[in-house]
Amino acid sequence: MGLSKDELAAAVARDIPAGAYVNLGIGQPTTVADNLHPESGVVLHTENGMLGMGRAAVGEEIDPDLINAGKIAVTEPPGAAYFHHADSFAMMRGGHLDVCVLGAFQVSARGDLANWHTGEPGAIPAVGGAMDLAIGAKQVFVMMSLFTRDGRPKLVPECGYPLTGRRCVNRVYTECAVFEIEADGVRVRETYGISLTELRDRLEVDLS
Amino acid sequence: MGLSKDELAAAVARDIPAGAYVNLGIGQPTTVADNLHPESGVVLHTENGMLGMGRAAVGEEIDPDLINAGKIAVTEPPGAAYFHHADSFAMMRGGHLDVCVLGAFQVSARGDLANWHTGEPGAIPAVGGAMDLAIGAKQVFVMMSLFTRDGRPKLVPECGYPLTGRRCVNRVYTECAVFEIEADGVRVRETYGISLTELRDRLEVDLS
Amino acid sequence: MTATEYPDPDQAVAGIADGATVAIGGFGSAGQPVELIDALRRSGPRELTVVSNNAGNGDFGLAALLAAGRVRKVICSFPRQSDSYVFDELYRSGRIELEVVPQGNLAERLRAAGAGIGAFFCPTGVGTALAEGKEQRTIDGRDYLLEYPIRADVALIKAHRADRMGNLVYRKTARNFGPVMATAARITVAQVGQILEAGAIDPEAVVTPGIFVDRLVTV
Amino acid sequence: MTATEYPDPDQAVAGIADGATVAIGGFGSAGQPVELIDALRRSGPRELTVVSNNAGNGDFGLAALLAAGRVRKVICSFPRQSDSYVFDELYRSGRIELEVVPQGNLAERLRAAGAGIGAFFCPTGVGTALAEGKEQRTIDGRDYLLEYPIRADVALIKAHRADRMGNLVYRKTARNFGPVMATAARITVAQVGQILEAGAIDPEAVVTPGIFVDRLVTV
Repeated sequence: MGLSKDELAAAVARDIPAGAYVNLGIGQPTTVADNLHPESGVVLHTENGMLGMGRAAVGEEIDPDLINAGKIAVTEPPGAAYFHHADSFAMMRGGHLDVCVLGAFQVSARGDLANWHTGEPGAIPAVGGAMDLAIGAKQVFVMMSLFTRDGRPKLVPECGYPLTGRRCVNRVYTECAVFEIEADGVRVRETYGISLTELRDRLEVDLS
Repeated sequence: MGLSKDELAAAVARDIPAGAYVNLGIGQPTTVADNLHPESGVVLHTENGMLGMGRAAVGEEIDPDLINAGKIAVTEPPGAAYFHHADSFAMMRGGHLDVCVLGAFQVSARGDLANWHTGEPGAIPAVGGAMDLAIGAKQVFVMMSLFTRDGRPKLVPECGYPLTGRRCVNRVYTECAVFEIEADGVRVRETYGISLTELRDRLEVDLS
Repeated sequence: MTATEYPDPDQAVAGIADGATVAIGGFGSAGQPVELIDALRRSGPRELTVVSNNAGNGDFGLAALLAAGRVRKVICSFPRQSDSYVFDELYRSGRIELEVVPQGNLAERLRAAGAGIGAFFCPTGVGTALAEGKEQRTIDGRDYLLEYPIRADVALIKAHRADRMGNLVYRKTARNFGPVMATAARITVAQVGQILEAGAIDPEAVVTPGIFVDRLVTV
Repeated sequence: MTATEYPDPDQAVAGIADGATVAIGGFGSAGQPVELIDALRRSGPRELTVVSNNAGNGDFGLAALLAAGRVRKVICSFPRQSDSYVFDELYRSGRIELEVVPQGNLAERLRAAGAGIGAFFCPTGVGTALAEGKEQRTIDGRDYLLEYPIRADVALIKAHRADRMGNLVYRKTARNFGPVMATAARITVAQVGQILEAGAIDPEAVVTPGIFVDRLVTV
């Protein structure tokens, strides 16, 4: 019961419109790329200065000057474009990306996002492009497990972790369900191997 | 007595340091270019998006896509670079040009510049890049006749025409004299066929 | 969404509504998308606000659009030119509104719109008539005016070549306002000399990435 | 003034004073001007403030500069990486100061410094811990924070090639912060693979015009 990580990536990929410009965050969101069909014409943005980013590079393709935001070597398909960091973030912050897919520690019922900092005293703060991504894209999709390892929900009434952005998440993909964050509350779009009643039992968020 | 227009252009050109980045305003300042020796390595900026601008184009060199700020066809010498308008004005406004040479209706003793608008009721206002040029360059040189056709001075205690920029002019080149606008007043650097006493008689500005 | 190719300028400019704000590229004639402007004139929307560096030359392109009575207001830096007689006549007879913006502010305000900047403090125009009504602030000892973004509903621009991804390169100083206007508009229409296969433009030399281009037409 | 060519990195970085703010290009290792950083470390200035996206990888380049105790403060977006052990150790032991800046703000604040912008309203970080102490304003219904320029005394960057005019081109995603840092510094030092004759770089493809480059060195 519930979706595997691969199935979750495929579910996100299915919802990305043909021809969309998309930024996939570091970590799990990166796996969405493997589920995008080339004929969909989806164009990937990487905030370190490239549009039309290709797949992970292998063997002799690896070029230390050609990496993604996670510092993984990638390839350059035909039709790519390079630009500097200010232009890249202007592109993002100016609202030109259609979709951005991010991981999260927590998402609130209002669409607040917490994904940059655990807030623990010893942790070294590092925000990278997370706050820019959160507020920039036309639609922000979050991809996460619905519960922590010790069973606490990550879709919450109020985020306990430090925020990355306020009211910025449009949709949350989890192994149990897809949630739409709407102006008047959270709507469950689909469930996977769990009933709505059971979801309501396990979350402290009103669901419709 | 006094400098001819050609001599004035040559006087300005002599004061432009070797290797400087320079913007020459529309009209009379353009003639400074003809007095710059190629070996000086002075690089011309035109605000419509080019560094390393060449001389006026002639005959078959004329290309409607290659013009200067005065919309005159120019040439592209080796080592030129093109950029868009926001980058071009960022370059100017960010203080990267060493010298800008502008024409003027009036300059005040404090270095205020009036060169964009006569303020007459019928006149159609048109500012172009004048206000950006006035505040951007490290040094702003003005090149003008010292008197209007009816004999009124153009170096004045206070500008009567609408301002282009406040306290932005560093030096004024005229057919009669070169004036340095300094923090504590106007200093006459050179005179041409006129005595300092005579200049003091004809101007209402304190001169040292 | 990736750029769509249109068979002719008329179809490429279809759907521009009355009252729209239209950014039009070009510095004088260089980079002016004449065929798109002509198509816009034929397609008939009225009460347009035009954002462009100049207000038309001679009686073609932008000047012809003004002459056809389609433009309510022009936002530009330099309307008055030796051959701007169409604009001059409309302005003097009170039939067109004019907002004069310093050229650098025009470019930077368009960039701000494209870059998600809400407003910015800029040194141009402090102490001049164009500062009237603007918020002024001293930062680190220098005076600045607060300037706001200029957003356009549509941008009409001219580039040299495109590829099928919508990536654009320009030609010499005809580049001018095209790249910033492309970022500032909801819909950017680019007329180009040629549309090439993806990969035919060097990724290092792309000036406007395809993300900023919605409609492409070869003229 | 046009760029000067230097025979080696040590001479290219000469004269950087104690306490200087040094912008260092690169995103991780891509575009990091390792030879210039090594020369800076050998030349000995102390109490530096480093502006860079990261805080060093492994024990080379920026990490080695930190390890040598030359840096008082790092302004960056992402110090913590899998191999940022030099920084981590300095930070945890309180021997280095850290200012975390969202990556887009880092880029835009450097650009603002280069473009003469006094400050700008930006949507990033509203409602977060990084908004603390910042001026907030609602413009057209959206909330923004006021961000100030980051000016550098010196920028150390890496480009692919230069021409003798100082025009630069970069290579793939190694471009990253180089072009904006070049505009934000009083003195920009660029290490390049090759310095070509004027005219050898296509004027349409220049990324950093020579006006932003003061010193050039081939490594």
